[in-house]
Amino acid sequence: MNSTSEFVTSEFVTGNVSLADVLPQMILMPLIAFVSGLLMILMYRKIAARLQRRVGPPFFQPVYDIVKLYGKKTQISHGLIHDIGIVVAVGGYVAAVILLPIPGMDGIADKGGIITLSYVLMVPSLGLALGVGQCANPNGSIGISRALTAMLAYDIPFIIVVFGVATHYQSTSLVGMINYQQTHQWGIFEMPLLAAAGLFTLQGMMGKHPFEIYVAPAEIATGPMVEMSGKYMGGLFVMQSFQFYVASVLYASLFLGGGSNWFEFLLKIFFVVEIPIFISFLFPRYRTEDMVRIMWKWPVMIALIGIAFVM
Amino acid sequence: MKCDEINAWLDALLSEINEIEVTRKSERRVRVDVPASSLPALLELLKGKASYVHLSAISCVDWPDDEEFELVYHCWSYEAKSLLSAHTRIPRNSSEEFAHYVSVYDIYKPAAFFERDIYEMFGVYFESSPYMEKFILTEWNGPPPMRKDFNAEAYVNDTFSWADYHPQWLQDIEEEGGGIAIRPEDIRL
Amino acid sequence: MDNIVLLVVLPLLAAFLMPVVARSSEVLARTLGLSVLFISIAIILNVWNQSGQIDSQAVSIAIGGFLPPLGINFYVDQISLFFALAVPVMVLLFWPWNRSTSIREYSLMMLLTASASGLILSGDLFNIYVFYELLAIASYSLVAIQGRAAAVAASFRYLLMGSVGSVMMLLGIAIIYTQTGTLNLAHLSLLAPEKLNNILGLGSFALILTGMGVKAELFPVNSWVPEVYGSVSSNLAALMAGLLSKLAVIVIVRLLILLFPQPEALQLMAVLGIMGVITGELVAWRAKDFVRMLSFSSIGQLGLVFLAFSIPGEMGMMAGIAIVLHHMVVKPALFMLATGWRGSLENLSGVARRSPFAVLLFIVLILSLLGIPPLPGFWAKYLLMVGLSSQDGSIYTLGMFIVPVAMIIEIAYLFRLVMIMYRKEGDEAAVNNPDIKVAPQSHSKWGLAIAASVAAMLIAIVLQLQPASDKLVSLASQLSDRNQYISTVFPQIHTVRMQSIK
Amino acid sequence: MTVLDDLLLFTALASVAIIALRRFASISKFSVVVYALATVLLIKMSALGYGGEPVYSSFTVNVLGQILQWRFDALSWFFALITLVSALLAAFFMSGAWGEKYCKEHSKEAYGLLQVALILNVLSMLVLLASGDLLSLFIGWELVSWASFMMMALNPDKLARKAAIKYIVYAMAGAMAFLMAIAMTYNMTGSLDYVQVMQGMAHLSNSQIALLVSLYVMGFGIKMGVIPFHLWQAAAYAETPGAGAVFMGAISARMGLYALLVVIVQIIGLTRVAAIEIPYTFLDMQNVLAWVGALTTIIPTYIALKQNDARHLLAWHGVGQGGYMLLGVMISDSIGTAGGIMHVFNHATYQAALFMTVTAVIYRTGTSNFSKLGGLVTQMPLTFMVMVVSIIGLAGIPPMNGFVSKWLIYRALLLDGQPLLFVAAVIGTLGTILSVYKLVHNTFLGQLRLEHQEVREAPLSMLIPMLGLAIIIFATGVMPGVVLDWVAAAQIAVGIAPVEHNLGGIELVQGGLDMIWVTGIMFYGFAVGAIIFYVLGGKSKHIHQYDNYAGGHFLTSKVRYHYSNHFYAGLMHMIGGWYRNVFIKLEHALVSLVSFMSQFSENFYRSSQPVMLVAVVVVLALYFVLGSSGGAEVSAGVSLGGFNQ
Amino acid sequence: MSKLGNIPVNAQDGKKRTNPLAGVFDELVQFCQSRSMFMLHYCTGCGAIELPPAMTSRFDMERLGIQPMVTPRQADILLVTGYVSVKTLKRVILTYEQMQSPKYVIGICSCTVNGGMYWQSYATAKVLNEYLPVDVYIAGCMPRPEAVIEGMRRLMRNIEDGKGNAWKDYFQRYDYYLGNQQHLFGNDWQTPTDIIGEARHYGLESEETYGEHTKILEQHQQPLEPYKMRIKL
Repeated sequence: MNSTSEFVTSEFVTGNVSLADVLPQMILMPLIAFVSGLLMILMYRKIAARLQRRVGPPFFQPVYDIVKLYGKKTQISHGLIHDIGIVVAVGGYVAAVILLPIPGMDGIADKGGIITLSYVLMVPSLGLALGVGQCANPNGSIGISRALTAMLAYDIPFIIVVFGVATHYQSTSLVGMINYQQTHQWGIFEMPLLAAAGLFTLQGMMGKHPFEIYVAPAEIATGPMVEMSGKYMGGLFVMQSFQFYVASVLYASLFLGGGSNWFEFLLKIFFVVEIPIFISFLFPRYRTEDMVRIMWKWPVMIALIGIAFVM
Repeated sequence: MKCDEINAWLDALLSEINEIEVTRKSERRVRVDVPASSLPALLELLKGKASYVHLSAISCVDWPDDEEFELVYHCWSYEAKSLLSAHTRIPRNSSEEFAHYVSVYDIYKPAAFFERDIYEMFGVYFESSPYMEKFILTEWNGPPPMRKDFNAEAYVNDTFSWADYHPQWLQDIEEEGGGIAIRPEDIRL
Repeated sequence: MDNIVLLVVLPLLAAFLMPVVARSSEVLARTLGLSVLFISIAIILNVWNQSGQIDSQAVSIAIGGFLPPLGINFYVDQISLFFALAVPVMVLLFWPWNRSTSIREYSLMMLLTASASGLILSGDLFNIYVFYELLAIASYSLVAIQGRAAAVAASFRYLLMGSVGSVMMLLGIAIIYTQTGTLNLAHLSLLAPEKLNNILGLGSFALILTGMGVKAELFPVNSWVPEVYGSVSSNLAALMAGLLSKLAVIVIVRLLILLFPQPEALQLMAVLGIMGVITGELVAWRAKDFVRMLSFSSIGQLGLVFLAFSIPGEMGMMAGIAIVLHHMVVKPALFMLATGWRGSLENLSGVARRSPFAVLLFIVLILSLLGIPPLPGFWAKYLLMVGLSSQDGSIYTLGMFIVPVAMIIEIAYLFRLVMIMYRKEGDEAAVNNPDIKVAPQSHSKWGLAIAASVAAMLIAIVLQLQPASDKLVSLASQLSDRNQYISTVFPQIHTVRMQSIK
Repeated sequence: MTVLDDLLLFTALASVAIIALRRFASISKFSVVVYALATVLLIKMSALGYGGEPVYSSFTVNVLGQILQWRFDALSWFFALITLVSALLAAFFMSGAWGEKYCKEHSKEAYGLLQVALILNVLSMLVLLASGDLLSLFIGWELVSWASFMMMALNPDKLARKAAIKYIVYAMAGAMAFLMAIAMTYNMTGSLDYVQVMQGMAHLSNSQIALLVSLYVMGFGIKMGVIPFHLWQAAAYAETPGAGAVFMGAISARMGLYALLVVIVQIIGLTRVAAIEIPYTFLDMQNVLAWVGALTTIIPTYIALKQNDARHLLAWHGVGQGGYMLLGVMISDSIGTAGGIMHVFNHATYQAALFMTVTAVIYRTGTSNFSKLGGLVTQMPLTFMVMVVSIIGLAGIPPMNGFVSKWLIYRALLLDGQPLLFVAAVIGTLGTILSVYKLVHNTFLGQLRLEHQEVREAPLSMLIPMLGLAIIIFATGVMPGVVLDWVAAAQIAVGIAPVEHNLGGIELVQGGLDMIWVTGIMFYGFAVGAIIFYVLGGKSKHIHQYDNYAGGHFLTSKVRYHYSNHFYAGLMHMIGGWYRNVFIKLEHALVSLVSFMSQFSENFYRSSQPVMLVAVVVVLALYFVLGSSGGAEVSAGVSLGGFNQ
Repeated sequence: MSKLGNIPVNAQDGKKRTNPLAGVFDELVQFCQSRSMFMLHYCTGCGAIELPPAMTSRFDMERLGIQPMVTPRQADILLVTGYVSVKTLKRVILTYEQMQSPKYVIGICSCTVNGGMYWQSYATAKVLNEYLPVDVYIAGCMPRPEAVIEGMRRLMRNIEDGKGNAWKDYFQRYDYYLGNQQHLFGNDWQTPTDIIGEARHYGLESEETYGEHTKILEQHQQPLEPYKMRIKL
């Protein structure tokens, strides 16, 4: 245990959070997340286009898409659960970003910690899964069954990484971890193996190539999204932007010391999200079982070795 | 057994049967003309004794002048590597709705597919074929369309309507700033 | 008190008189046996009432006034009195009421009664042998008299094993006699620490154990059991499994306590007991027939008894007595239930719908047999386990693991049977089974009544656990008290000895 | 007369009354009243739940030198509360329409027997929980086993009968291990009274403790269904008649945990357990037990994933969740044990609710087979809602109560520095998420079958307990402090430092949990999501399920457009080969061994030359005798040999 | 005889917006609609082969905000790329009906205009806009990717100008389209989509929505009422 003496405590932990403090953050944090997420999606599409020697979409393309989808005149619903699924999928991420500290705003990060966060992150998936289930489309169900399998695949290395990090900092509080890194050293330097494994799982978490078998447009008609039209699809686009944001901020908070100011913070999260994007367009798609196999082999191995160094 | 031996044997076999006419077009192509009544027997023989186990296709030719359909059974032997086409002619039965013939489904299972197709396209009803119902032309209610006496043009004119020809199309486009970069007469083929 | 001798004399007389009387009056002969039994019971109850002190102090009765060691004596303590009471009671309960029963069978039953009472009361090795032989002859004949071919064959096998056993026993007694020159138990007991505490003594114990073991369903000499029980009437099987085997056990235990102080003797018994438990239960697991299953289960239980008695100290004695008493009541009750349920187990498919009460009784009885708390069987098993675990020897440790395994096997086969009994109507297994030949019959009211009263007794004991356990403690302490035996038979020696110790 | 006397006496009398009245129609209402009154009596002892002094029964039995006594402490009270409330809800559940249907399908007698089985289960569990010494614990233990057996045996189907037999054999094995352990404890410590045993334990050597712990854990583990004794439980619970399964699934197997807490944690003490090193490994006994718990979470959960019947899936989860409890308890710090004990409560709530929903589905559709269900959400929305709430609890996702207990366990594992156990626990959770989605999808979501178009919502008598449980699941998820109060009291009762908690959860310097905030934020998020969805988006139209994308195919009622078969195909390609039925094969091997030995023994009894056998045995016995005497007095041996010839 | 460009769109949206901001908002939405078009290319014929070059690096449709989607639910444009046999037409119609409005149809290749080289075929539908409201035809056999993109841009301009309203015509003159469809497919023709119900739900119906053909439809139609989530105890 190399950091027992430097026991992470946070002044936020014991302090009581009052609603008045949190309220503006509750509005601002999702907004920031949404805007950054849109930019990340733009970046994703731009990088894709450039890698394929294309021009790529205009700057506001993600906005156009979302506005168009919400502006659809007709849209179909397969029932209440279909609607609620989308609400939960978006709402779960809204809740999750409030649990993620960003410069100057901690939200309620110290009320949950990283374990809670990783489980809150499952809420949108579950909500979406329920919604897709009611669409009564087997393509959707197959997609969800693959998505849940994918979650099983990448969550195991992810959770090992989380364990390693939490053990290293002797804390589950993200605020505490960030403070520690800012005063000492970034996690990526103290735990390079865990950081590498974390990057690997990040790839799976973002649900892009090469781990996007569960949307597989040509085979199962985009899986979970098969029956999504108009605002339903729009909700998923919003959710995707949150997804990018959460994954990158989480990684930045665990290994790159969060951000002491906004510039640094944004630089880090865009940098983090860039790596998986590049990787995703350089590789073809894995089948489900191959994804499980690769996720349970390499990142798990790396992370376990990493833990052995940390313990 | 070698190809030659099979061929020799086949020739010997066929020469013993009356009423058929064997034409060996090449080493691997045999044409057999057979009366409609003995075709199933021939196929049975071919499959059972002469290694022609694969029915590749059944084709149908309409001979309206002769008032006949010609059915061609293409049988393939993997051992002799040779294709035998058995030709037979059946009456066209123009006065009635269908022509009739027997199915060879019990000899070659794939025949069901071809027979169903021919039934739909030519209106030849195969007795005891398992699936004599609509196949590809699920929306079709007219006469069998591949018969030569079916006038497709008249049917189309009768059924569909046409869009107006728009003679000014090039001018319209040019008005909008477009046009033809290379005129048709400049195209070198 | 002295009229306790009548317990032996009266049935013996009746046994010989009955055929004679029957020539003049059959009715008289039939009632004669019964009345003798009633008289016996009355005598014992009378004795029990008169001498309340028997709980603490046993009594020795010299026959014909000749004092031991020269004369022969009856030794009456709680346990022997209890068994002496049990003999006529159980004979009465399992009396062959049938009108067609021949008078010879009654006569043999009386012989059985006499010899059984004698066996339990005798304070003399030779008498024990004599009564044992009588008992054996009575039971061979009773088995054979059942008439069926299978019974005759079984009886012959029984006879073979029994006679070999008798020879062994006689041999053992002869060795003892050559070593000590006496056959009085109390006297032997006095001499035993010097004269019998050697290899010859041990050898004689082994021989006597094998000999008596034939009756007590001891492991190697019990292969007659399933056939005999399977071929005789349930009544007789109940009597033999319930009573006779226990008598033999008690006699062995008494000899063990008085004559053979060697630990090897106990170990020998423990080994044979374990073998009995495990083989009995294992074979019962495969049994396809209800009575056979009960017979093998009985072998297993007797194995438990021997294992329990082989534990030195009072704990083992308590455990042994508890199991003996428990099995003595439960097994006959089960055999009574078996009257209606002969034949293949598949016969019993769905029997619970026809006779729910009998099946309920069956379940209560087997639950107690398995040792499910708070039924009495549990306490017996609990004592056994505590006793086993208190010993260091590897054989006891082995026993401690074998007993649970045996219980698990036992529960498997018994409840498999229960499930068969509760099978639904129209179950494919029941319909298409070729094994089913005979439909189960209904039980006799008498048999059901016995089973019901036994079940009621078990439950009553549960409700009166405290007094029951006290009684058990006193029984055990009296049975295991060598000095009391000696001092009862030879009051003067005891005092002398006590003085010398002081 | 203490309150405990009242409770036990009342329950006993009630059982007698229910047995007597079982054929009457009003029995169902009567039993509800009985459980309600019993619960009231229990609540009269509620001081126990907040650290009150144990309540003793004035009734004792002195048998064979043992004093059997009965008492309630905080732990017993906690378990008894779960028991009685589960029983109350189960009784309510079966009192109405379900009971009538059961009467119709089976018989009035069968329904009465179900009621009898339920009250006997409750009575025996109360007796078990009230036990004040090891012997009375054992008595209660066996009573519970047999009461459970009665409940299971009520289903006359072949599968159910088989499961029941299997159960009772396993239970007997457990009981026998327990009995052996008790016997040894008695001989080692000279008593069976908790306090005296506890004192006596201090003088025992590590190897003795190891033996005792192994035996006790085997005994209790069989009841809990921990690896490798997990085979009996799922089938047995799943095949129990609906309402019975509700009760059994909720609490029955937890009696094992209770006994384990009392004996291993309270009496022997985990520090003693941890002091036992397993040779040739780095593990100590406590680690081994924790690993048993972890494996129990994983293996049954993934077996559940493969089930194709809702009841079996749930029952396998019941086994798996037991592993969490064992794991939590075996972490041995205050947070971990709190998680383990709290999980008992949480598990009882959602497992009961889940079994109720599945029973309701069976009640309406007649099946729980996944390939015959689907799309019921429009027909049974409230049942669906209850199921969703419960599966969120089961999967351990906020804001339901299952999350809190699992969080405590994870947190303790983190603090304890047990990465592999932690990963094992998470693997279990992920497997749970996968299989609960399969459960909810294949019953309620997807395409509605033609034959289920007239299916209606579950009747009120079944809905009320379901909804009540859903509320409990949510409320205790948001305010875990309510339960943690009782848990802390129970921890004190077994001699562990109580967990420090507040209404919303745990406050820890190194990262705590406040469920009130977390839930608040989640609902805030949902509100934002709802605003985005309903306000910004336009009008939508609800369409028929056949208006669905099928690559241009025209869907009709003849086309089954639903995915429920081979659900996690991709995953199964990967891990399918790992299901090797090792334990089933092991079980079969054991049975074969017994069968072989049985045949072997049978040969002995079939021997046609018994006399020769006797002779041989006598010779062997004499050899034994001579051998054990050290070969002295050879001449005597020879002479005996001569006799024998 | 139908005439493209002559589609009589009778009514604009039912209600006129009075709020000037709302007008701005509508224009914003229209702008976004024109800049973000998800297309579903129904690869019926040879024209499909021209789309990959139009999408990939040579011509890059994505810079115009056009990207492919795989299900009709998500798509805005239905590309019919070639001849449509009668059997295929059924599926094309179903797919069109499953798309969500505003939705647009582009007929690519001459075959969709007037039968093209299959003009004589008994099994090919000739004029696509008799069965579906086509926004833009791109003639040619086959049209080059430039032409395809030009057609797309035309559609974008139309949408931006608020002229791309052919989808409303389908609701408003449903009877006409249905009549043509029934002429080909027979009187028992129906899709699982409930166009009339949709038109009612969104206020898109007009007098011509109903007619003799819809009456025939109602006679044959399976009920398309969705299962309502309801609590029936």
